Amino acid sequence: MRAEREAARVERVGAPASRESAPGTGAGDPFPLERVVDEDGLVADESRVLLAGEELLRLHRAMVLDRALDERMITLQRQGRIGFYVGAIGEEAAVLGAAAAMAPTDWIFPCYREHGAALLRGMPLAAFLCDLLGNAAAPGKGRQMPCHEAWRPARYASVSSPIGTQISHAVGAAWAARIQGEEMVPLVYFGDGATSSGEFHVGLNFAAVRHLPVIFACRNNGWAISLPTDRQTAAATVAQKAVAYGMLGVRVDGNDVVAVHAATRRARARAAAGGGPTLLDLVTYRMEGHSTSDDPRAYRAAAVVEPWRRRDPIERLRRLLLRRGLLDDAGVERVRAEVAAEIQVALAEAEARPPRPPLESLFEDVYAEPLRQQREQLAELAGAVAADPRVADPRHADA
Amino acid sequence: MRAEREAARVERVGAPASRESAPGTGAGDPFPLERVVDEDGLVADESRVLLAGEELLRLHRAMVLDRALDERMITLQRQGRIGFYVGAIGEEAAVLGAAAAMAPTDWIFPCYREHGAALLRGMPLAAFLCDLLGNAAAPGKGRQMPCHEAWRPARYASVSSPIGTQISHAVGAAWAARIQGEEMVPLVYFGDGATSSGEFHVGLNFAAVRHLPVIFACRNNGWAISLPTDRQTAAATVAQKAVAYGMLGVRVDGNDVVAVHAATRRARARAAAGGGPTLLDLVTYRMEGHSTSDDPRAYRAAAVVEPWRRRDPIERLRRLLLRRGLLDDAGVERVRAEVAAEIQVALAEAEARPPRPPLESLFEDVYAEPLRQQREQLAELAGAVAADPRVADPRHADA
Amino acid sequence: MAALNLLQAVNDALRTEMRRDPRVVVLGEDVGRFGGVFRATAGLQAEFGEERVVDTPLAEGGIVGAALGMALQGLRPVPEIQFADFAFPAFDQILSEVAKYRYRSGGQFACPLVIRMPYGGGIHGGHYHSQSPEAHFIHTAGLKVVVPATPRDAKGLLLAAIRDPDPVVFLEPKRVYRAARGEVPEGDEALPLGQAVVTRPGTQVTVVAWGAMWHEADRAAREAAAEGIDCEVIDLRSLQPLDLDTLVASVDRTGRLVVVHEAPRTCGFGAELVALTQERCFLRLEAPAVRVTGFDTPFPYTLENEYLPRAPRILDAIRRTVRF
Amino acid sequence: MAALNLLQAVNDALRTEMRRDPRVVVLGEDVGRFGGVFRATAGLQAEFGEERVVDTPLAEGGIVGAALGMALQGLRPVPEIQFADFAFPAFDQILSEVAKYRYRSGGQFACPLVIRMPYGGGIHGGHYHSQSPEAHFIHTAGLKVVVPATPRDAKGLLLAAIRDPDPVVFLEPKRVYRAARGEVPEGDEALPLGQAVVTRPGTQVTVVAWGAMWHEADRAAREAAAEGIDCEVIDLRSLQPLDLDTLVASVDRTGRLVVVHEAPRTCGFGAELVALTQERCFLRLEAPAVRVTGFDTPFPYTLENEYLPRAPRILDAIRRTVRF
Ligand SMILES: Cc1ncc(C[n+]2csc(CCOP(=O)(O)OP(=O)(O)O)c2C)c(N)n1
Ligand SMILES: Cc1ncc(C[n+]2csc(CCOP(=O)(O)OP(=O)(O)O)c2C)c(N)n1
Ligand SMILES: [Mg+2]
Ligand SMILES: [Mg+2]
Repeated sequence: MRAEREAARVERVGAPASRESAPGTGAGDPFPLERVVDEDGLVADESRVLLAGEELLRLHRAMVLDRALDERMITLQRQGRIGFYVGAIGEEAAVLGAAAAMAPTDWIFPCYREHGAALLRGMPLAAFLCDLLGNAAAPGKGRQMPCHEAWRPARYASVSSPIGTQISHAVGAAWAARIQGEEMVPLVYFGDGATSSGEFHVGLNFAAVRHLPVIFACRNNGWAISLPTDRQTAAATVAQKAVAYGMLGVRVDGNDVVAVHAATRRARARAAAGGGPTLLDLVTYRMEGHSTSDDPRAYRAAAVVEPWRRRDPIERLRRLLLRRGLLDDAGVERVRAEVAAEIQVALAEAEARPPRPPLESLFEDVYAEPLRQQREQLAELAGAVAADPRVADPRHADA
Repeated sequence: MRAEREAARVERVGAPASRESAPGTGAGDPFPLERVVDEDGLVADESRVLLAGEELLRLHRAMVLDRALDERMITLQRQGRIGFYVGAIGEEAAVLGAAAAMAPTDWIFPCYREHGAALLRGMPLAAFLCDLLGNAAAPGKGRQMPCHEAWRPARYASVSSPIGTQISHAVGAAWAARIQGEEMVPLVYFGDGATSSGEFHVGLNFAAVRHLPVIFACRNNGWAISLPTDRQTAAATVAQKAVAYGMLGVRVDGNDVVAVHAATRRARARAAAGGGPTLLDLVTYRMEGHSTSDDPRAYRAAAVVEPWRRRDPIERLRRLLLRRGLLDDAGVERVRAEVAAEIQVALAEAEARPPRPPLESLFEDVYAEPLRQQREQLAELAGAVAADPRVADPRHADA
Repeated sequence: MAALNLLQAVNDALRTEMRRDPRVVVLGEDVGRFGGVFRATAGLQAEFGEERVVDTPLAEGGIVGAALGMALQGLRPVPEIQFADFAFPAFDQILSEVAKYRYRSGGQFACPLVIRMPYGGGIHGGHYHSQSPEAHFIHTAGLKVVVPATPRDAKGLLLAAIRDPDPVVFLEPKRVYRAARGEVPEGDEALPLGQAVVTRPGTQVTVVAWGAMWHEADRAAREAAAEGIDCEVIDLRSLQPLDLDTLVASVDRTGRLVVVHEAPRTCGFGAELVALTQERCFLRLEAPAVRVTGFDTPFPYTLENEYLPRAPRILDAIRRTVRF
Repeated sequence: MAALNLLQAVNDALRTEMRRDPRVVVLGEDVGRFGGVFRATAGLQAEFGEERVVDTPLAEGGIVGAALGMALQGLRPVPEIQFADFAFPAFDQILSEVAKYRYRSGGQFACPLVIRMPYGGGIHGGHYHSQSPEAHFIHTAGLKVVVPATPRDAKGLLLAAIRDPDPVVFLEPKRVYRAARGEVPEGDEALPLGQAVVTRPGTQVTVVAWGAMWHEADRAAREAAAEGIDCEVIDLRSLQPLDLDTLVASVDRTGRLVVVHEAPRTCGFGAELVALTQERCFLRLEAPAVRVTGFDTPFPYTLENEYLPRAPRILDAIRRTVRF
């Protein structure tokens, strides 16, 4: 029957691919999971490791820092020292493998779990921590929630909460660079949840139809707050969504930093050579709650997370490094200690800054120059504070 | 090289399929163009003609009416008797073949070229014409531009201008019907331009993930005002966009009313049986300007339209009917004459109604009952008209 | 009567109405299994099943658009937008479709539905978890806009909103989701939409507010009383339809008006209230009406308490108005 | 000096600035090969090529989002929204992203860009080709909002908008695209943003308008003069920043205010202007400020001339205000 033939046709591109499954063989599977380093740290095809030892060590350190930072900040949030935190525990390979494959002048358009990439790019840790504290030294001047950093010197764009909005920004930046004759390939991150947004669709379509050099990196971490990916989309893979745009889609083991890096580098080379955009489906897993505001026990059984523990991306890279003799157990410990110290120092530095930006900062940067309203309202607020200091008393907060 | 392998993979699902090309063989082409009746009115596989002679004649008449109506209304617009018109010349098979395959209780969510479907569903022609005139008898009370009709008795939803918004309405209606235990499969129309909208993406994804019975009918007519489809998307077909949702996508010769009908009926049966939604890519062509406001000579060479003249959907059906002896030349003429007379009578009826809805109609239906503002503003307007009749003088319009 | 907080009252209203009316369905991000990020829909999926309490993909436009389609087909959907700040991706559906469907079809179709949104600041949410977009909705004819300040009103007004024939944007002041507690009747009695309530009668100045800011206005009025200034406080509850009679009657008596809202001042609903009262109470006004509002900036993070028009700033405005 | 209509003046400004500044690019639906459905961008693609004058797919959110990305990378994009009514799919990008990018990044990034939109009624466009959404943009801190009424202003203000460091929503009154004709300087001189112009000095009542309604206000003032009423007419030109000084100075002199706009009355910009003047001119006002506006309904088709606040209705309001 014809109807059955058609059903089969969809199956072909949409067969439910388990997110835990071993990498596809490539035969018959249009979007096989690319992997270079297996869970034991073994490499089947050495030619696919494109990173030198030194680079692997640098990535390892960045991932360890990312993890340690997340753990420490979650604690700080519990202690009430910061208001909120959203981390990347378990997703470090996806975040850092992709970022490391880009040129330093390539823009990064982050979602909200990519501060590891900002630090890799050179954002000072203390500056990032000031942003978390929202203090007077915060580069973002304490205007957004924690983890909504921006870092212009590294072309690391401004994190925003609304899901998916950054995607078309990357498309525009690529377009502009082509007009300017600059070789620049933006990397834009987003989650599996974001693939349902209109923004995703619109952005990828623009990029494909203009054949723009953009790398769309989906941190496909299995969850959008409480919604598992299979309730987010009926597509078996995120990679196949590229078909809608006549775009290349590649599915990668997002917990294998070497594979993520290789796929991203390939996509970048292709884009820079005029080959157009790529959608990277980085299959990984959100090990913790969505953020410090979330308690996943309400919707996710602990057991489903278990299998992912042994796929830990940092452990996997460590096994590779140990096997290759690039690092020994003491070295691993040393990295951990260094990173902990780095956080400690930066935290001390950040917490030493005045905790609150000045009143006038409230009215700056709305426009290049404050308009009448901002000037008048600053005066009004200053007057009200003078009349009653409680106007500026943060403790007077609850109803 | 791996990169080449991947490029090939995309080619497989995204090879540029010419919109003028003959139907695919099926081998290797995941989205072959389905056709039943060829341009000479010949049928290769009789088993695929699902329509009885009587139904074919009914569809023929509906298509002839649609065409004659469009032609007449374009003339009326030029004469200044109506303000605007947007028709379906060349797209009658796509519009009517799909509508005819639905059950009478299935909702139709139109775009803006589907008035032929409204009439097929039983909207009186005079009522439609009153809507075009925006007169006192218009079902829409003269509030929207011409061709923005709605017809509740036939579950024909309200046409809206913003592109794509109707798509998720169809999804919601299907969802509701399932909750209510009613077998109802909505048919929603939209253009190739609409496939770029966020609305398209969001709607199809919802339908697929909830496995809802909806038929998404893309009138893929080659143009979105001045933009040809290949600048709208880099995908070779609209059908392949279904892959993104794990949905069935079917590519149909949209100028073959028998094929459109068959594909839609199949999709409906599948949906009603719990098989989920289908995206129909109805490949057709916009023979005229976008609307009476448009002059396609500014962006489209006459020559590109030429090949489509011999693919005229009405001519093709006529050839089939003639071959089958269901109609002869005299019969064809008779249908034309009947239809012309029907339009003439309805037009006279419509033009005999008071040309302007009453003042108070301006303030009705904003809410179920007018609020204070609407009541006060009606009084204010009536007062102003009393003070100066020019307030309600339509001629006092230009600056 | 049970003592509930505002969040529990919302939950109670949804449960009550879903039991009473099988047409009522709830949909949105995380509303099902999880029960909503604020837990407003907690327990509903367990009671009413996965088809009536639906976890949707991440797309607000789709949530509202699907709800509209459901309403056309006869259901009474209650979509949730996780934060009012994320209503913007659904603006085309809300402003172009939901608001205009009845009018544009000549009254053939209607789409009664209630779009619930937690809104407002005071939870350290920064730019995108703090905004008060009511003016956008009020400016759009065809929508009703309701904002409860207390648990009792939250329940009664939400019941009324779901039963209303018109689409309603139901803004829930998340700052007082837990802080506002009070007695809530156990039945299914709705409170009428479009009626403000004078929560504190007074003679010298009328203070108008809604949502979380009503609590601040009330506090400011109590402090003012201690200084000998007698304020009348009005909780509008429904911004569209607006109970203008109550407002005008009050201002005609007091001759002075202070309007409080969290949204930025320029083109906020405060401007409309000032315009309406000067149109209708022109000869009774003894001082310019004063707006105590959020500032014309995006919503900040660290300095959110400076940004919000809390009691001390309202009190300052009350004093200035009385002294004018 | 050449006599141009408003559409030609817009085209002239774009061409002038694209010649002067290679960073300027134009993008939108049908703006390239076709030159725009109103032909505002006619001839630009032929002169500047397909990369600088870009036909985009049908997605307003993508148009604005891409423009933002271009601005970050150093271009000066001028996206076109085909009709202001179709800005809603881009509202998340405009209100959440464009407006807040500078502020939220602590001033690290800016996104200077100009979103051009034909707006307003009077072309028999019904619901979705007639709306005036300026209040939504004015309520959003971070955006500037400019509306020319004449060809000269269209050119001079568009040049200024493109050179401005902040994002500008540039609303073009399509009702007078062709009807408004006048001398337009040939050079590349910009007019400053934020300056209103008193187009007719007068003593008895101030009439404020912008865009197409300025022409109606002017006509009403001329008719009023024939009746012996001396109106001062102000064309605001820039709604954000607002030239409040000019407005206040005028009302302080005349003591009476009539505000005219096409958008629905409730929460329209008229409310803000009334609120601002009563705050600042309280003791000088001799009559309540009156708003002559579109009604609180969706924009109609057949009765659009009844809906629009044309000269006769403005004149009626002027008379009532003067007689108060
Ligand atoms: C437009 C919008 N809607 C809703 C939200 C609330 N929200 C924040 S994160 C999130 C889930 C995102 O999931 P995903 O894209 O998979 O990213 P992840 O958190 O898994 O990295 C939701 C619904 C939002 N921020 N923006
Ligand atoms: C959101 C939105 N943007 C822009 C427009 C203006 N517009 C009207 S029709 C159209 C092209 C639609 O093309 P398509 O979807 O292919 O439908 P067709 O006209 O070819 O049937 C455009 C851009 C609109 N109506 N809505
Ligand atoms: Mg996720
Ligand atoms: Mg088309």
